[in-house]
Amino acid sequence: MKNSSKKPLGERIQALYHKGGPFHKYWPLFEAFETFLFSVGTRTKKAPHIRDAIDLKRVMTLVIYALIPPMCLGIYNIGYQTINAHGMAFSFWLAIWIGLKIFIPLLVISYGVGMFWEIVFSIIRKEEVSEGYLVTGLLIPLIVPPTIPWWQLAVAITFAVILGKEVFGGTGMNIVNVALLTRAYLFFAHPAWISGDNVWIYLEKGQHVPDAFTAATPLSMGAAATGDAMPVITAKYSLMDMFVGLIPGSIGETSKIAILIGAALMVFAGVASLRVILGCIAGLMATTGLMTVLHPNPTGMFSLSPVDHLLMGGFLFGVVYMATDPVSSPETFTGKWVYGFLIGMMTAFIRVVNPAYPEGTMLAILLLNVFAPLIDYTVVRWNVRARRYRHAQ
Amino acid sequence: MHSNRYTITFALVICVSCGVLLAVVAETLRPAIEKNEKFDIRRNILKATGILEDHPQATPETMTQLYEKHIREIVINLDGNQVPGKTPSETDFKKEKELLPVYLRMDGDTVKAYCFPVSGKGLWSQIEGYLALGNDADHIKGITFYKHGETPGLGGEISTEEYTDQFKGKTIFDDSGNMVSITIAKGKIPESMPEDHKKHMVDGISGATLTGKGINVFLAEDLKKYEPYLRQIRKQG
Amino acid sequence: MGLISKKNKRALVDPMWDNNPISLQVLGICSALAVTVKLDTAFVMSLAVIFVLTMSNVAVSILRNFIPAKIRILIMLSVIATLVILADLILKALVYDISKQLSVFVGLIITNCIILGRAEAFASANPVWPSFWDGLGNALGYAWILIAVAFFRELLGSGKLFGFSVIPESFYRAGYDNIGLMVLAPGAFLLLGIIIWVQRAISHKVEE
Amino acid sequence: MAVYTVRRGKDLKIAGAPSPQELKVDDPPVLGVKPVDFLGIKPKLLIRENDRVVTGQPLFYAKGHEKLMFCSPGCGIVTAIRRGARRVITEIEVTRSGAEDSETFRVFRESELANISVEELSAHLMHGGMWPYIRQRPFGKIANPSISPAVIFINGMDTEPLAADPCILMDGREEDFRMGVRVLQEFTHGPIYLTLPLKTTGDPPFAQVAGVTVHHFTGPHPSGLVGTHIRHIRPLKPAEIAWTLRAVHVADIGSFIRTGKYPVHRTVAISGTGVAETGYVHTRLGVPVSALIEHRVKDEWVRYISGTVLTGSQVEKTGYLGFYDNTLTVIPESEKRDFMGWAMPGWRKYSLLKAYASCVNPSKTYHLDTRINGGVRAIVNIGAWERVFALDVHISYLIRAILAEDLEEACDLGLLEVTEEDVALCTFACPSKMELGEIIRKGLDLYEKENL
Repeated sequence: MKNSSKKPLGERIQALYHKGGPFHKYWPLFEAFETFLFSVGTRTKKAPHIRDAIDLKRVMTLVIYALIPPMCLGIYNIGYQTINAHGMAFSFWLAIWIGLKIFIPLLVISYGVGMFWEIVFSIIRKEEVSEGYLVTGLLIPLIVPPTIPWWQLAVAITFAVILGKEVFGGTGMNIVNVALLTRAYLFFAHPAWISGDNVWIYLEKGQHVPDAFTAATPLSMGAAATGDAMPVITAKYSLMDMFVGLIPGSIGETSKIAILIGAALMVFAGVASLRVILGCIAGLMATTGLMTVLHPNPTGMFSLSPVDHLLMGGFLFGVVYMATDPVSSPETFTGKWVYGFLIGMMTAFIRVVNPAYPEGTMLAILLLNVFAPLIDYTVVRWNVRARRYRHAQ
Repeated sequence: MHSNRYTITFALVICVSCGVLLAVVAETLRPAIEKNEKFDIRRNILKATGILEDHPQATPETMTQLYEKHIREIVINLDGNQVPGKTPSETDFKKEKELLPVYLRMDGDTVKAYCFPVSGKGLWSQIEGYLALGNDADHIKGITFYKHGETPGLGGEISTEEYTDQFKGKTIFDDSGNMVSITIAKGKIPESMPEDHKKHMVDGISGATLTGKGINVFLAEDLKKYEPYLRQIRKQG
Repeated sequence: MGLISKKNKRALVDPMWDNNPISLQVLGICSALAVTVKLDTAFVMSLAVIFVLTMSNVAVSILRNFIPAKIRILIMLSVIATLVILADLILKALVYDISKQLSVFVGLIITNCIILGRAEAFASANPVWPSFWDGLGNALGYAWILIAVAFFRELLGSGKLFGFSVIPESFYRAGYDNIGLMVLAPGAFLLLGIIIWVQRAISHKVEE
Repeated sequence: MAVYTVRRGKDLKIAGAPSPQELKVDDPPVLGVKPVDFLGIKPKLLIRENDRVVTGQPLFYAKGHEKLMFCSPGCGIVTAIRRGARRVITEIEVTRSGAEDSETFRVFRESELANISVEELSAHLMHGGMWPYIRQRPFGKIANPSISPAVIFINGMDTEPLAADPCILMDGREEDFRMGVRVLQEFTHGPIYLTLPLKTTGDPPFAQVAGVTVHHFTGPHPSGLVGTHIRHIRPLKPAEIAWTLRAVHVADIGSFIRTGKYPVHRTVAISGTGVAETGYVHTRLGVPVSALIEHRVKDEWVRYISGTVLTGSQVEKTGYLGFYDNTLTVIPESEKRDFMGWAMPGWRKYSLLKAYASCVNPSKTYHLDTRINGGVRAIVNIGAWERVFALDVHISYLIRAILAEDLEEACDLGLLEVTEEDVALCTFACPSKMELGEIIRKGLDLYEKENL
């Protein structure tokens, strides 16, 4: 009566993987697959007797849902940029087709390699396979250039999953965001593939970009500009292009409107911290605004207004989907504000003052990931001190 | 516990014996070290002036011979006139800022190339190298960057021969005789660029625009210093 | 057992694995980061350290009964400094190119904690012969890690070993690319971390 | 007099709140006492099976505290002493027989209280089985009689889901309550606080009593928990003890002093979606579950909870209502497994996050069952705990400190301000399905062990 919902066959298969069964070693694998199909039906044993319907799988799923808008526009944009570069006749479906042809292999590699390591390590540790990689796996193809060689991506994911996460103890223990670490690895290991000026347009083997066509991202145009940067950039891409996302860039980062839709969904659902997002934006706008005002003769990156900064590069994407990563960001509410503000500030500094990297979001988030525990520590100590002070009264 | 006297004596003995040991060794090895230092500079000059290219089988010993046979070292002033009686190895160019070294490649009696050091800031580091111009003091014979700390894979590519070979045959004076130096383009040189611009340009390294920018700046500055000298040669030529 | 007693053998072998100065005591990693971009520099650096460490251990051990305790460290440093300058001079005379690439790092052997550490911890309390083996052992322990790191850094970062290309051109044509990260200092950190990880995993298994 | 507004927290939208109607039940033929209701007490039996006992007669005392008695809720024969794992006594069953006979205790008049020493008074309460009603913070256990409380909190509100309304429980007990407060006054020089919900209809009649300071709380659960009240009204200093009592229990103490009889009357709310009709019944202390739910359960597979869904304890149908509880909650059990539940919209799923489609209808109430709804995972803090946690404690760091058994750090972070009921809502909301209450109790137990 109690277990009427379970099928006898399922139970028999399950028994193979239980303790003593021949495949017990692979129980994590089985559990992962089984809970993928059916939610767990276990009951509470003591108070509280009821539980929220949320679980980690659902949290991750929500983030994935929120990633769908930037993903769709990104796929379309790859096609759009490629067609433009080749001077082909434009058609919507062609753009989608080209986009899918580029995106799907990256996605398959990302999930394939990442889940492989995830499962290997949970079998070694005899733990259940965690859902942590579900989001990372989708984030990775969205933050790399469409042209990235597949083998490099696979090596980078291996590196990031093992050295960024598994050595620290797996999901929930990593100190930096795994997707960003993948990108950082590519950035430093194969810089020519990820920071060049012409790498963002996809070409078939043997094809060359027509010479008149340069596909520099707005940010690198801004960095190269010698005078007021905005007219140079808007001559090529209108603000609307940048907002909608029809500019070169990493697959997911270009469309600001799609990112904002995703952000709204995550903040509404409560899986992303609005504090972090607002903190980041405030930090970027305050710092860039101040730099423009204080600079006697703003040219190049100095001449970009805070709003321009928001529209360019991967800032918004990084902030919404990666700075808010609950594992690598501070847990205290005050800490989240501080962390966000500092990310914005660091991004501004790297973008504007540093001559080498036009984009600073990735480095800023990684840096603040490392400092997140310190920020939290300070906030928590504050609380402890307040408690002591109260006692002294 | 030892007495103070013993302590001081002991310290003195150790210091003196260490000092003597070092002095002896340093003195013994000095000729070899100096030879090495000289050789290091020479090899770069040989490379820039294209002599190594002509003698691919050169060993360290033959290199010294080659250098002595082919290279003449002179010192010039900012007006472009040779300063007699001075040699680069005995001149401190940091102190005597008005003096400049030039290394001439001589094939027999004819000057085949004019070589001089170039250096300046790249993106991250001080870049040092030698630039050699052909006997017309216009076409580039060769260039080397032997010391730098640029990003490996990006700016670091400047020291590879595949990259420096591009410079060969480019010119630093334009058709009307103005010195325009040589420019590293941002990315590839666009096909649409007019030919008379192209001959003063080389392809940039994708993703290393700023290293290229740095090199452009110091090449122009260094060439400016040698301009009077080069103009004299052109007049004579 | 002839040439080398059991105790001396332990002094020689212990620092290679169980008590490795780099991977277990995490000493001297500054130079391990700086000189391991290429195998030849790592190799020459290793030789220099072997020379300095062995000789300083021997010298300190000879002097151990005469050194006044008050100026113990001072004397040891003078001995080590002398040896380091000696090594630097010899390198400049024999392998100028490499010594140029090693630049200050040969000089910085003076500050390498391993050298003074062994002099203070071992040589100043042990006879000459064991001190020699201890110095050699620690230097070799340092050397193999340095060379291992350099091996991977040069192979992965430049596709070369001892300056010779070992990765066939066809690989590059097929899309392979050197891992630039390995040429940067963090690459050495990562490799060092992995070596420590692997070593501890193995030692742990042995203990179990 | 102050009004405190609690912002962080949540009133769960569960169907099955007790309707104010009165339900009729038969007089229960058997009664039960469960020593496990008393946290940290090791019972030493004073009776054996088949002994005859009268109401108020001590059944057992606490090991180490010979004077601390636990009394029989009725008059009859001890028909069973049941033991659980490791021979822990779980239930003492008294089958009622014969005329209602009761132990008689000394009756005090109000004027007499001033002349009696604190020791005598506490001995009197302990002997009469009243002392267990007085619990203390920190630890949330029966108060230590040798430490005078710095402050006493009387809780006149209950914000837990489907809980009995204290106003109904206190109906007509003003006199008892007044006397109870009078007794408590003897024990402390500090203030006595009475906390009440902020209602537009004004305070209930029992609040008009001398000797207490009334504070009002408004906002979602846990605005009704005593931990929240302490945090807002008067946080404790080190080594300070606060006594915490529920208003009904104060009234019981008052009644005991006034009448000299062990008070056995209980008003119990029957709630939850597992019963056909909800409401209040007048019955006795130690009433069996079966007597309360007769003919009222609609589903076959349900869970009986003595207390509320957040903090109550599971009892069998053959078991008894707990000593402290005034609510019996019945909710359906389920082990149903949803197909690809993680990807579906989830129109019927209840979550404090707006993670399911059901969030479009915020006024909907839910029939929650006993499923955990997910697998246990590592802590991934998306702020789910913090959103519903009302104390000035960094809960996630406190939990980590306890898990690392770093007690000093845990105390710095406020371990002693928390008991499991304060984190029950966090456990409910946790997406990693951690059992926070268990962890907090483990920390408190460790602390007690190391500091005693």
